[in-house]
Amino acid sequence: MLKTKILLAAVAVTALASAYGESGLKPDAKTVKAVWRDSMVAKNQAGLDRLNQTALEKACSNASDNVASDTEREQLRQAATNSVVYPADGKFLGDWQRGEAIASNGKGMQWSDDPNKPNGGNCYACHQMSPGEVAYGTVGPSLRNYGMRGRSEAMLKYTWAKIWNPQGYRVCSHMPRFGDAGILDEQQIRDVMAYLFDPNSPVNRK
Amino acid sequence: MNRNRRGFLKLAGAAAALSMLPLKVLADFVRPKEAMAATDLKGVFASLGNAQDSDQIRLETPDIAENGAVVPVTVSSAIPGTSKIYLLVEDNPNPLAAAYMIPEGTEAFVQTRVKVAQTCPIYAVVEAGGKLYKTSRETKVTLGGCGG
Amino acid sequence: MLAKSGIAALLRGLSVCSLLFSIAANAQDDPFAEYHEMMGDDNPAIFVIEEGAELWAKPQGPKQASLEQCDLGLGAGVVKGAYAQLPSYFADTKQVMDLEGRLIYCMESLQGRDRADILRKPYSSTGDMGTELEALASYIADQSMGMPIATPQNHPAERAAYAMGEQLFFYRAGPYDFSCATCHRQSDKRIRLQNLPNLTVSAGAGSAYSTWPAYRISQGLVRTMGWRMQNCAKQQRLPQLLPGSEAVVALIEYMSVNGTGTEMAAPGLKR
Amino acid sequence: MAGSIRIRARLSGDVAEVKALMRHPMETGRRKDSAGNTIPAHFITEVTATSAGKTVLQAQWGAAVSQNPFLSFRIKGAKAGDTVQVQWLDNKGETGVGEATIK
Repeated sequence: MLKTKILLAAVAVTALASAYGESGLKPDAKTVKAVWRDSMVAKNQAGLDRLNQTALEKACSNASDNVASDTEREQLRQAATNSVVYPADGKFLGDWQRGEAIASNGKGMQWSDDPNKPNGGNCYACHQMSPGEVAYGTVGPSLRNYGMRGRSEAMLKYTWAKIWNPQGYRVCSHMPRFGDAGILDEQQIRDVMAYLFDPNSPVNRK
Repeated sequence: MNRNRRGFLKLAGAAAALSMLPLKVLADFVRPKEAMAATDLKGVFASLGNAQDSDQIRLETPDIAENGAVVPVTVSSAIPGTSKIYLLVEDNPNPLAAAYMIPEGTEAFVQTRVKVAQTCPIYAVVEAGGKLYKTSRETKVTLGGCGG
Repeated sequence: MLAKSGIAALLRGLSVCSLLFSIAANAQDDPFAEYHEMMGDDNPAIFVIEEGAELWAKPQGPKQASLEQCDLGLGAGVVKGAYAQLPSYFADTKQVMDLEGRLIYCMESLQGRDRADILRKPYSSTGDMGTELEALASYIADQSMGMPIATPQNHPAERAAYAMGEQLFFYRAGPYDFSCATCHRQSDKRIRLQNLPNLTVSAGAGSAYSTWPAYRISQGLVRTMGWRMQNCAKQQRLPQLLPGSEAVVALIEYMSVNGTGTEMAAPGLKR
Repeated sequence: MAGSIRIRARLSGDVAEVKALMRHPMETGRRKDSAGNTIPAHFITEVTATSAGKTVLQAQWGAAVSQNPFLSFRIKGAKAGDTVQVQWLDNKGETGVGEATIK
């Protein structure tokens, strides 16, 4: 299988290069996808179907990091808002200690990860949270003392939706759709919510 | 294609090349030898003997190390007659990582890199005039990269 | 970023006192500045470079030939400066090729070795002591040490590879909706404690590109540019990217052209 | 083994700073390979350095010294042109040796 793929890839290189090379034009999305596909092999849980783009991924694949038209942006935002599944029992908060473990765990869905283990949230890759963790990223905003911003029903719902599908607030957001894409399950999101809101969570420690 | 575990030259083959040096180069100067095998700090000090705190030992380690696999450590001692320097990593499976014998004519200074299993104090223990002195410093071991 | 390091460089030139300031300034940007400072410049990649030089000259494969006649773009057997001018278009394959792809091609054509066999394990796993491709890439990269990145954009296929690389760079896909750009379009950001190079601008692309291959301290291994690409795709939750493939070449083309002019400093020394 | 140790020895005043980098996996015996098998312990246990006919440093190492070990030390009363030899011995009985001239 691997061998066939490599041979095909070698052939594809020449064919595609001549197809778009002389034109001097920006390659279209279909060609770009074909190049990704021909350069990859499915490995463990990461199949080639992962190269299929959602409408949102397609609309946000550009240097401007934005959607071309206001109409499309509004459609995508609405679809994301509609995708959010709130907890049926109205319970937004779980166990902050389990939430901390999820926030610290960067594993999940890579072809090198064990698919039988629960995915992590990898929140620390991008966000500051507990003052005790110095190894935090700065790609996203700091979430230190997040719970001090208030614990109203509206705040809980906002945060839940933000974790479930952040595209409902900012289309082309860089944050994964943790609920919508099935990265974290409902209970895991409750636990991460508790990590953000619980007064005893280190996130809210002075 | 992968040259996993490249073979190192076996002792017999190396003998000719090393004729200038004794093969079993060291007397077991760590006394008692159990210190090397001790599984906690208490065990190491039980073997080496007790050490008193000293501000005459300079121990440099980074405050934060990007991972625990390679932590640079520098030790120098201003204690006259320093003859040995030991490096201990408190939470490692065997805390005593390295022991150095410093002969007359060599500065009481060593620099090396050690594995640190998790955030914990690193100790430098110095032997001078038959007595042991120590100092320690904590190095925070954190994740680098994408956290996966 | 550029401004800061420029000031730091100025200060470095002035006096020992200023040197301390520049270290302090860097320490603010990079929490590991002190750690890296203490690591010094003793890069274990020197052993791998040496192995690569031996492997380059070693007769191998059914044809019992060495790679010494391999054309890396500057003519058969020329290794000096070759890496700083890759990827480039090769008339014999009618393709734009990166170093790793070209090395694999030379193993096939000069030594008569089987491509699938070479690709069975191009990169080391944890605990390995290095692969042939890693050693060769280290040796070739070292032969461009100090030379400015000068990836050509003369042939239409080279320009096409750049255009393709740019589109691949912004292509969002997979369960996490990530593209290369998700992490590498902004300056002064970091993931965990690792600074993220902005590959869309010259300074970021240059500093990143010029330091691969690199000895990865945490892995005790030299990692290549192709491995870096494969691992980024893995972290994007995408399938396994193949060395020397069109996507890898195009992405490397995009990065190296953006980094044009930066002096090569590979193999680097990294976390 | 040729190439298993890289040594640099720089003179500053009458003190030579010696830096040695050794090629060795320094396996702890606690790690597993990708197939889940334990990688056997394999680490340097002893290092000795000599210069101008006498021992200038001896070391006993455990598996906690990092992979591709680095060691630096300083010899007093050194002269340019003197040689420094470093030799290691590991738990499998393998050895490595390297030599440099003080500059």
